[in-house]
Amino acid sequence: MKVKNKQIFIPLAALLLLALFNLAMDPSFFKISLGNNSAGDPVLTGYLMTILDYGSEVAILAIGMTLVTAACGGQDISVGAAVAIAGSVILRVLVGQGGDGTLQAPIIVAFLIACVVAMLFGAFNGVLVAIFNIQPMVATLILYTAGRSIAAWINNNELPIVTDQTFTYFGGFIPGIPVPTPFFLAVVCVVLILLALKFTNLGLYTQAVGINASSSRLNGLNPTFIKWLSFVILGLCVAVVGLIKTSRLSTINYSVIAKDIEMDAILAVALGGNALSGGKFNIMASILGAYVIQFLTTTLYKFNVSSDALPAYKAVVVIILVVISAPAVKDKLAAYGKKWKKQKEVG
Amino acid sequence: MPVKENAVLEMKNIHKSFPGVRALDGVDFSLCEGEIHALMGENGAGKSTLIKVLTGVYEKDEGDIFLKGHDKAVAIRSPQDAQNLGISTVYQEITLCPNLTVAENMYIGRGKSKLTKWRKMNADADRILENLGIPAKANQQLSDCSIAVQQMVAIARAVDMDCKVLILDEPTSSLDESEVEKLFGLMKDLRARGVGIIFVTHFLDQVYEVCDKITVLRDGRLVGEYVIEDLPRVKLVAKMLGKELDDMEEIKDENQMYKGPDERVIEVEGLQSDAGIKPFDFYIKKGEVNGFTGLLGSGRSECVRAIFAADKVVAGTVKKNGKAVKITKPLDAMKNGIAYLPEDRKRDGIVGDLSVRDNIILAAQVLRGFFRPFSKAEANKFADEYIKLLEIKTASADTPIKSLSGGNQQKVILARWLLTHPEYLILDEPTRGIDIGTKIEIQKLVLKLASEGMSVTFISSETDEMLRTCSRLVVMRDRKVVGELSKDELTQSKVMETIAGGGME
Amino acid sequence: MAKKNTAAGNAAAGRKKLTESNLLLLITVVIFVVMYAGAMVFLQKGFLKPQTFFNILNANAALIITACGMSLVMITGGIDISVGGVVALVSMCCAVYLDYMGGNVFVSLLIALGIGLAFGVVQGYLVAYLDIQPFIVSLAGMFFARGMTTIVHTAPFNVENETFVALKNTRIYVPGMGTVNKLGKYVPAYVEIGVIIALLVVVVLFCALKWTKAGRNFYAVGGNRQSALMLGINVKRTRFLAQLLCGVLAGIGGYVYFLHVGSGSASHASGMEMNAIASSIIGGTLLTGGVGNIFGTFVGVLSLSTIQNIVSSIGLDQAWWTGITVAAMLCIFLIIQSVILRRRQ
Amino acid sequence: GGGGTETTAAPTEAAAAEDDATEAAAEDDAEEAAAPAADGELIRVGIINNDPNESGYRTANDADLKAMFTEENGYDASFAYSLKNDEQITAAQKFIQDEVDYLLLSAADTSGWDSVLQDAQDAGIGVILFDRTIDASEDLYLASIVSDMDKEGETAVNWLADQGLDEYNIIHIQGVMGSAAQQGRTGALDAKVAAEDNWNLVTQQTAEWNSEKAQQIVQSVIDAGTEFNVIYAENDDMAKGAVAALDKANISHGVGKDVIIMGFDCNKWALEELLAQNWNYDGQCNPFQASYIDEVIKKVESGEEITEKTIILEEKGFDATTITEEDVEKYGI
Ligand SMILES: Nc1ncnc2c1ncn2[C@@H]1O[C@H](COP(=O)(O)OP(=O)(O)OP(=O)(O)O)[C@@H](O)[C@H]1O
Ligand SMILES: Nc1ncnc2c1ncn2[C@@H]1O[C@H](COP(=O)(O)OP(=O)(O)OP(=O)(O)O)[C@@H](O)[C@H]1O
Ligand SMILES: [Mg+2]
Ligand SMILES: [Mg+2]
Repeated sequence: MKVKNKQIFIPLAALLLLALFNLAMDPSFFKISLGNNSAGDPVLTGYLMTILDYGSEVAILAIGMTLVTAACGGQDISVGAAVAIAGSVILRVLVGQGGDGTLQAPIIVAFLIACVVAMLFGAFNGVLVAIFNIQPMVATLILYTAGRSIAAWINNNELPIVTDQTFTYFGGFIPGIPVPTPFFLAVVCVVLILLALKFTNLGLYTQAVGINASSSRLNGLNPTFIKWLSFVILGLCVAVVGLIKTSRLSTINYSVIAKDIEMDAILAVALGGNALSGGKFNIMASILGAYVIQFLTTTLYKFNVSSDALPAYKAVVVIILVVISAPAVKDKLAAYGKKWKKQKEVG
Repeated sequence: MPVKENAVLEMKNIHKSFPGVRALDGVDFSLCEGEIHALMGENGAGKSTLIKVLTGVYEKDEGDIFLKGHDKAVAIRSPQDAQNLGISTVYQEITLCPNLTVAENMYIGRGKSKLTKWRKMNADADRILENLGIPAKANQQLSDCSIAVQQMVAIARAVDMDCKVLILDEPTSSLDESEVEKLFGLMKDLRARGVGIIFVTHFLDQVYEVCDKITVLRDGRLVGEYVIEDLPRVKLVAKMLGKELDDMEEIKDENQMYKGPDERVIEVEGLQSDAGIKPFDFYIKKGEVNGFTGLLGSGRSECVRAIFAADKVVAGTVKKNGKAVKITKPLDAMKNGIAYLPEDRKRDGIVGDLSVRDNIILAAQVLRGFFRPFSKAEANKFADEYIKLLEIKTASADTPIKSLSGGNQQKVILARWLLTHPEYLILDEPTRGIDIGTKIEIQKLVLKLASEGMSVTFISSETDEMLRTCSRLVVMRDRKVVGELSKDELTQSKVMETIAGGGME
Repeated sequence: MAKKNTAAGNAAAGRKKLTESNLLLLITVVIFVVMYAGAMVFLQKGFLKPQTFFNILNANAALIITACGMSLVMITGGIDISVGGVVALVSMCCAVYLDYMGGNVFVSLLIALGIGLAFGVVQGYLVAYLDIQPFIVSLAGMFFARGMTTIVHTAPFNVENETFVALKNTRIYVPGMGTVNKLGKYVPAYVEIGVIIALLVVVVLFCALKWTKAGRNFYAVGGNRQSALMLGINVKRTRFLAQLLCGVLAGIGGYVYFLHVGSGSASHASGMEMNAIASSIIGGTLLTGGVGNIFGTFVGVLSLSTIQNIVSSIGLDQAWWTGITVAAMLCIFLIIQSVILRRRQ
Repeated sequence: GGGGTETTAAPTEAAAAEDDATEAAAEDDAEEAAAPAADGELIRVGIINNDPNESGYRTANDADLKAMFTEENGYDASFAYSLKNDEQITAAQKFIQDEVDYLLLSAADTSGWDSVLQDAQDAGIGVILFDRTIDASEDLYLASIVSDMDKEGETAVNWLADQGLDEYNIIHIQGVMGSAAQQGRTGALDAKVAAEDNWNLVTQQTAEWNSEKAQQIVQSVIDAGTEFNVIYAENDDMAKGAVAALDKANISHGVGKDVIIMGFDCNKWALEELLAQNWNYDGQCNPFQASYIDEVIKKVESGEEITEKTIILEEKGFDATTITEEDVEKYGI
């Protein structure tokens, strides 16, 4: 229990730090105003809402990424490409080939098909990792290389646009609810995974396999299956993000959609204090980590940092955060503290 | 400069705490030139910690270390420092690099030369290996060697170093008798050359065979230092445990044997796994304790692993209570009431970063099913119950198991399997690395469980331990079952004879 | 009995003589040779010309160098995904220095080394002495390098410094390897200066890893960090050294890249870190550490770009086939590797 | 194979050039070896392009090239796609070794091409640039068929100036830094902002042709509460992202509304937005270069002089108030 609390403390502290910084620089950062969007529905706007909105994509991916990391001791770098595939599938089912943008199928059907496809690709990664014992980062390099091409292939390189209004709800607002839908979807995913962790042994099994696959096997677990399963779950997360991403603009651009999102997802896991070498994990910490990243991005945008120079600032903050939370640093500080105390006593 | 005369090493007032545990509490220790000094104590007494403090693996909280030839207390911050100061060590868990060759493992991290001269190194290593009769080649990858060979390589490395202090932390736990003899020969040679040797073991016989002095630790505190002649066995044990050990000779009591119907719980025929044992037949009756005996590497572990389907089973049938059952993976075996405590604790047993609690409930939880996790309260109850029952020394049930001492880790794994309430319990070297007191406790426990109707297979490298507990022994040689002993045949000499291949067949 | 045991042990030793590193290297070399020979037989076209092979070298000299650095850290069980960013930053800084600040070529080389060194030192310190996960450290390193590149200068531009251009256009002709082109002109095969540097790096590192104590320490630390510590190896320093070398090699690689393209651009070497990792792995280095071979990495780079060359030579008609085919070949490669490794165990 | 004689599918000018080709070849023996079309063989072209799914523009461009360089038209074409300059250079080297007759190139980066092109020239391979210029000596290529990005920018900025606003508070969303399109379109706006007092840049950020990033950038400006009345996005995709952010915040845009929306490329869907008066302006960027390239090749094959090295495509800008259905059909890509 103690350890867990400690772990979640890191992203929380980071959030607090960022919040304080913004408060000091410009308190209007926290202003949230209720307005109407162009369809006339009430929406909340403000930086905080933007953070909830955009942070949710990474947060959802961080759920699956945490499980994969815990079970396999490695990361999936193909999620961005897989999001492109899922999005492409959704559009393909929704408007068909060469369609005029009107819905050819219910959105839910498109989404479910995307789920299946994304889980299949997750399963493919899972097979490479769990059965062929290829290290995750390398195994997923394959889909990373092929994913965006496959996405383009699915739609025959066309860039279909959905004209239907309801489709924009998933990346925007549902009429009458002023909170961004991506945040809702993230909440749903988080609740689902927390329920799964509470009412099944997913957590225990994943950790056991991640820490010691050999002894897990002798305890009746099937490490292969559990590793594979983590990738399939990640596939599901990918499909949800695919829906959000395509819905935001009602279209897709295969080569840039969800670009580099894998790095943010991995970063979220790490900022959550989870070991990237697998084993014990804390999903909530990862999710908070995701919002920390978005908080940071939004803050930087606010200060009008040029968007292509933004990574440099992000890097500095990330390094500061991980250095502060590194056990070695804590130990050293503690040791200095002791020495200092001693000196004081002596003196 | 050490205070004592002709002491090569002196440790004064050593303190070391881990979160929640005071592992060492003001321990003094001194080692003289040309002596073999046994460091004794229960599991978790702090022996390994003392050694790791000495060799710079852990930073000590307090205390000083003096070495001969140094005026002031020496600062040892890393094993490298220790090595440079002439302290060479064989740690409790084998600490070699599996991806390197045998020769490299013997020479890496030593010497001044900046280059690796492969040919010379391999030749040197081969010579040492041959001298010590270690069945390995210098250019072989270490991970291709058996545990015993790896242990010998670690010893060969330590011994080959030109050292003033040699530390051996339970080096004999995975060696067979002839290898132990060889090791003792070496130790005596080194003693003659004036090397001070610290020797940690739980085998009392070995202590009395080679040691000159004994230092006893209990619960991280120093109990005392004794000359071997002054401390007979019984007294030593009492010092270690802090109480008299009741009757360690005769624990097998005919009257307490299981009296139920005479049925065969598990019966296998022509069983064979891909680990390379010949097909074998085997049965065990309800309430029976039997054992597999044989030399190291004779295939005892492979046999029981095949029964548990820990290795891939390629042929044979298994019957449970007379009915044929299909066991193709460990879960099948568990569902059929079989439990297996593996011999390689670190690799196959513990789940290092998980808490003691999770490690205890793991198997029971898997049996109960994916969708039915134990509640927190239940898990705590089980954990507390077994921590108490087996007297597991841990700061709390939340402590990660990897920070427990070796023996206590073993107890946790045992607790794990007891919690599944198996009908048939397989214990592969359950007492390896376990202190004498606990050893007896475990033996007693095994017999008690058997008397309640559990069938137990007990594998141990110590024949007398087997004789004390088992009512039937299966003898193995060259990965084949070569005989079976029971009743009157259960004597040390008869067993030896059979193992060597003189007797039956 | 004892005798028999020894005999069996020896037999086992004989059978399994290849260490993991060597086995993986063998697989890579065999697959590469088969692949290239296959391309020569079935695709012909340019593959019959030696220059095609030398072009692979020319285009990948920088990748070879950075991949070697990557292999070093991977052997110690780390990873460094900042190398692509460092390459871009080096090119940009050198370009700006040469063109806008009228600098000289020698100093620009020092700048490249300095940047690599700086990244190596900082990342090495964070990884080795503060024990922060290398992936995160180098991810931040990558972000930082990429961001800095655009801060230094946004738009790409060609460098016109004369000495530099002369150096960049220097061709080292390979004797006896030319071909007659369709104009009837004899064109001697050539390599660029970068290739010589790359080959030097490969040879030096190969020897260093094989024959120096420090090199072997890399393997020990990667194999089992705890054990390495107990064996008396200075684990922290070894890890630091690996990360440092990787940074420096990324700096050198950056300069070689810069020599090859002759321009500074924020988009230079994008994705190079992934190519470096993939090459290392194809070459038989394991991400888990302790296993790997620099020569394998060299062959890995060649394999990867041969795959790309084959794909572009097949003349696939749709853009998406490029990505898919490269991925498929990578997949086959990895599966073959995995199956053979499994067979061995 | 079809061969060069079946020229029905080729544009008429090209067919005329073909006739000349036979004569020219007869006259000029030295040229014969290098003119495979003359003896009925296919002309081998290596085409290096950016990934077609980069944008609608690129998709149209790729489709156009594919339709032109077919066997029926006398070509044997190999394609290589990449958004990365170094991969493109590698592909070019490969094509040179494969001894294609022509290398058609749309470079990802303007820089870094001179030595490759030198190689191509040494190997007797004609290089034709399309869509994007590069930073290299003119002697190294036969022709370059490009859009005049500077002019595109100027047209757009002039249009904006004609709107006669009191104050121009502009959100400027740039393409990938360093691409010719970005440089041209940014240059014009920057010059104007520098020159006029009432033109201000609220923010100037690159969204790298990426609509999501554009959305985030605009979102951030909205969150900050800064006033603005123009969004100048350097392509349609980014304009779309910007508009999505406006819609969320209920900021009206289009003809006669609060914010002027400007885009480039003339995607069909973008022109439809114009038609619906949701956007105000879209600058054309003509992706149809294939017929011009074909013409150049035919000319070279027939030994003709290439008179103008740089062919600049005709391009217009569309205003929402004047655009017609026909325009959408005709110019939409
Ligand atoms: N790394 C660690 N972190 C936390 N606690 C530890 C750690 N190492 C040892 N301990 C604790 O210190 C105490 C002493 O352990 P130590 O390993 O020294 O025992 P030991 O005498 O060697 O026992 P054994 O005979 O079982 O090997 C134990 O209670 C153990 O739980
Ligand atoms: N003849 C042999 N040649 C090579 N390796 C052998 C040989 N015999 C045994 N081994 C190896 O020695 C190890 C020990 O074998 P096994 O576990 O069957 O022995 P055991 O009888 O259980 O003895 P223990 O458990 O005391 O080590 C195994 O890894 C096995 O592969
Ligand atoms: Mg110990
Ligand atoms: Mg055994």
